[in-house]
Amino acid sequence: MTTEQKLLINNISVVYSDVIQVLKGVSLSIADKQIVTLVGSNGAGKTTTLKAISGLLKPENGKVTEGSIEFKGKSIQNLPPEAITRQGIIQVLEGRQEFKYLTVEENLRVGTATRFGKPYHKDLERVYELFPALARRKKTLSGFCSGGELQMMVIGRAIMAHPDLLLLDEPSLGLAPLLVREIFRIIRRVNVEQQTTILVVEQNTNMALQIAHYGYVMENGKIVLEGNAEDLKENPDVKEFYLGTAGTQGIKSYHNLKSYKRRKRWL
Amino acid sequence: MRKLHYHLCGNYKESYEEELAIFETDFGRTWMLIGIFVLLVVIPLTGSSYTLYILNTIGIYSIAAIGLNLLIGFTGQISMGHGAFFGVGAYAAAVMTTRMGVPLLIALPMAGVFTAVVGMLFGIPSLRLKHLYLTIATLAGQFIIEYILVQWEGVTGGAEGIAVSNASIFGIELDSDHAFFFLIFISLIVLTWVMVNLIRTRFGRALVAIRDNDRAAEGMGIPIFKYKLLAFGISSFYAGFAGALFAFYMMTITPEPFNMWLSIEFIAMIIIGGLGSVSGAIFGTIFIVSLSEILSMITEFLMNYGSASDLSITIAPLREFIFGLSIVLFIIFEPKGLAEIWRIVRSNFRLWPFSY
Amino acid sequence: MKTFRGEPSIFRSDPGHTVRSDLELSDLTLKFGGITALNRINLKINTGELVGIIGPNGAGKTSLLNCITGYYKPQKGSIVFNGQDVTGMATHHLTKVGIGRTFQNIELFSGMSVLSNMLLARNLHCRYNLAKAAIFSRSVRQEEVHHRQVLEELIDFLEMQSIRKEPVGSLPYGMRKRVELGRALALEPQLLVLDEPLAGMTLEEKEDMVRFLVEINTTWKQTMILVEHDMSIVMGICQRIAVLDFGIKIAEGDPKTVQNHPEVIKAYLGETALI
Amino acid sequence: MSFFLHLLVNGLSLGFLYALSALGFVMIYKSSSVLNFAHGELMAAGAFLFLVLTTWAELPIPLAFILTLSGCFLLGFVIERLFLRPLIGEDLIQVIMLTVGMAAMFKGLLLFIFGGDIHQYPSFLPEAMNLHLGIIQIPSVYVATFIIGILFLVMFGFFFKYSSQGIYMRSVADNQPAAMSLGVHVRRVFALSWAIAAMVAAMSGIVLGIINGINVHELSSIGLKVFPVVILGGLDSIGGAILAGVIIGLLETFTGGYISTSLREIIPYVVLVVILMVKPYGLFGLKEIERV
Repeated sequence: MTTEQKLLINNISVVYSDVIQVLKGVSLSIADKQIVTLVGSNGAGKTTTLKAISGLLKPENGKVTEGSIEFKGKSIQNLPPEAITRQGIIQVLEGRQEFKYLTVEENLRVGTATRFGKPYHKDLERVYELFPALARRKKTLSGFCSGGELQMMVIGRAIMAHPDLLLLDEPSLGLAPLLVREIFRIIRRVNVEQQTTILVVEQNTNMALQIAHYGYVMENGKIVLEGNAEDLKENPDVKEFYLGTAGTQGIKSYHNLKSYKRRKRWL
Repeated sequence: MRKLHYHLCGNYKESYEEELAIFETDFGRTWMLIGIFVLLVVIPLTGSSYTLYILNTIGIYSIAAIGLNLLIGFTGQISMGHGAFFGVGAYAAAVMTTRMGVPLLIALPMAGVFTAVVGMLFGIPSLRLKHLYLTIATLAGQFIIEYILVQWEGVTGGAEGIAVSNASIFGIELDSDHAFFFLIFISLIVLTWVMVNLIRTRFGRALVAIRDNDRAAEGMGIPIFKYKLLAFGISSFYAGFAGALFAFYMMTITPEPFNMWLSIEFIAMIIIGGLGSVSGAIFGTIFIVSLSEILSMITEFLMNYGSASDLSITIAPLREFIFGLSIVLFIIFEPKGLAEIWRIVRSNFRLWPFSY
Repeated sequence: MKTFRGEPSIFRSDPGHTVRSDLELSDLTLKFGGITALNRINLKINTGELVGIIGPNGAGKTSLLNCITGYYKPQKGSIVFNGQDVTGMATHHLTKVGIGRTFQNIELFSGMSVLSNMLLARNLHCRYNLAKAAIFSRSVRQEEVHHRQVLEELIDFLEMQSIRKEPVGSLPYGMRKRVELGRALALEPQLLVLDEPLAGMTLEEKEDMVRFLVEINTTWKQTMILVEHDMSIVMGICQRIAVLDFGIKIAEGDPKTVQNHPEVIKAYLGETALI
Repeated sequence: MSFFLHLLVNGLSLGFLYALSALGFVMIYKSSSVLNFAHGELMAAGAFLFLVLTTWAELPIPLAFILTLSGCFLLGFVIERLFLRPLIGEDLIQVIMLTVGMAAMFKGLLLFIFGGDIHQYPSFLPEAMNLHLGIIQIPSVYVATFIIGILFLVMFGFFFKYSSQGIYMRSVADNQPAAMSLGVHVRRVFALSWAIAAMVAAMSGIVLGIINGINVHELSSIGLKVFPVVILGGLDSIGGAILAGVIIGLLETFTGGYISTSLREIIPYVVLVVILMVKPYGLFGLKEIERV
């Protein structure tokens, strides 16, 4: 690749509570100003990879035991989350982790934690411009907001931090089709307009590969496939296991699903 | 013939029934029988009066702690009123025997039932209160009951207390630590067995479900409030039963010992023992009772042999300090409690001498 | 249809006779926090049907389910289940009446094993009382064994044999959703309410789950309400679909009708049909 | 009539005292959801530190005051670091029990050093602060308590509502992992809240000492009085703590004055239970938001 590498993960292993090994030698790299996506089954270790980058493994008693994680050439593995966020890596957690008892605007203000003391009003305006729905709900306790509003809010909250590398964990989880497209459009916009590098973990492989430049497929704690998004979309395995046949045949008949299936080749 | 199981090194079970057993191995069951034999035969024959006094105290408090564990450890409702409930049981038993001439064997369970009713009454706020709000409401209950015990002189004898008439079963006077030992420990064994049974049936499961996730429990058809009240009721029954034993054993009772500090000690027992573990509650009680006994022995020693009388007065607060310190250290270094330590020790022992 | 997997006895409790399960919502209205979450909803679900409810986030789908399962009390309107007015009834009571559910954000008992989670659902069907439980009498033992057998059949059916003793907290997301389905089935509900049972699953996991749902519905005639965002699945398996937007039912009908309904396309599906 | 006014003034000032003690308590709860049983002992620690500095070391009052507050600020840090931090992530009840153990430790230590007697501060408040309202005379300490109480209310109110740091603190209590992911320094927030709480506790300990003299037993029992106050107000509400403090102060003095002195001790708890049955999250506490 010709572009500069922003993040380089080299052969890392992650172990929880000193016994449970979740990642077994994962390597991946993210080029500057690109969107990279990480797809794969539940339990494959995608979220763990994100947490290894953002330092959030620590509170869960997890540790990077081998390998290295380099951000802009500096090693960051096993640093505490405060130190990592300060360097500009912000993770949006899975499942809309809102602050229930804070209003939408206060939630957004928590995003300024790494930039404490700097003015933030412009950023607020920008977030409201990206997500007009949030502007209308400014003063509402976020505990009373709908799932869609919350997802916008947590992404907006991360944008408030001016991230250098934005880690998104399943941004489309439980969202309606229209909203899924909306969210991905905004992710793309943030990438283009603010030159933010983004790593997105997604179950909706179809959408993810549409906006991403590069993609990785992960199974059982290992990277099993990687390539440009266009190439991945054409890969027969990816098609069968992650994209489904919906794209080619329309709705397939779920009444004729067989009890046995072709197994993934790489397992 | 069924094969005897010495220890588990695989899943041998051939029927679902075997999974319901308390002891997984015949070995464990044998050990328990040996334990009960030692407890009920060897100890009373060899133990001194002082040893038995300590054991009796442990036995009585264990019963209350096991009950409280159901409420806190299993149901997740923190009660700071169990010291008072213990007192209610003691007074109920005392009033029943002295004023109404109820025999001991009836007074004990009746005191338990009466306390269960009182406990359920103070459990009513759990209908609407959660977490810390409920905790403080039970603390309010503690103070209110203490107040009633002191002020309702016509029944409780006020600060003077009540002298309990001689305890006897079928005409046999219980007048020694040895005699009480049997009463207390047979009660403890039976009540422990009942608790273990309750926990492994639908009632125990429902309570744990309420602790883990009350909304989901409701969705599984469990009437939460009813079960919370049940937990308050059962745990207060245990507290009341233990309190009644305490009243008979002590012969005179005053409101003083049933204060907030007793409630806190009960909680300390189950935390140090291990929340949600029946045997843990007993371990915790042994720890707390022994600790305060050792501490008072040390202060007594210093008081007697300290050169200046001033010293003894200044030494006394150190007892509180050390008590607090040991609780703090315990929680910091072994938050899962003695039951966890016991589990680790046992699993190391299980494969001895071939561990690893 | 013949399957090689176990045929759970709970589905065959009354051979040849399908369990009646008719739900009728009329004029259901729910307000909270100053907004009208549901506005005069009318909906009928007939015995044996699999009805899908779709709509944008915040449209009131989950609120509707919460009314049906008693978590919310509607201000107006009525819910009639099998001829009995159950409006405003407490959740645990509704479960007894025969309405079981799964939750959007997985509400399992995280500290317990898969088996204990499912055993809990059997509480409804336990007959023994406190006194018998205290002494663990013979009848208690027999009943517990019976429930265990029922669950094992269910575990076979849902292909969860390998995880039955695992604590649910350690399971991957897709498996947890399956455990939740198992737990709801163990209630033996007449009406099964599923809140986004496929969200966050990979294609493979979704296919497994759909296979179960379809079999439960077609072979065992289980009546179901399904809230789900995956359109290809909803359109593929539901007999009837209702669409909500801002608390109002904007469309109802078979998948074809709904799919081509202009309002539905505008509010929910978007111009380019399916993803 | 004058008896009534007398009770009113006493009740109000007692109430403000309760409110002041409750503030530090709410501070800890708001940022780390810990129910602190050692609050009374923290107050005592501050009060005795002030005593040592003024009477034994004979420092000038303002200097002693500043030294006490900063000393207790440090003490809060140390307590958090030594005792609370290892417990991050443990059950609520373990944390509660830990503060109970801490309370016993502090109490034992203070009794060991200072004994159970009453100690007096040298008097230093200016006479001019005494207020005369008709027949009623309000002593200067009460006026000072009142002013401090209002000051703290406004300060903390603004701090939590509008300042970024205040919002970060609330975010930590609300959802720790999320706060962490956004770069909020969670451990620092905990340490800071304990430090501030210990400082506020010291302040209320000193004020109490000026009025009644200081005594370990009394201060530690005031620490327990904080519970009905904060619960009545709603655990996380500063305004609620002030209002509830005043309500309970008035309730106590009027019950003591008109009904019976023995009932006085118990009446706050009775009222508490009654009010909680109607309003389960106290007067102003945040209602738990549950989504199914």
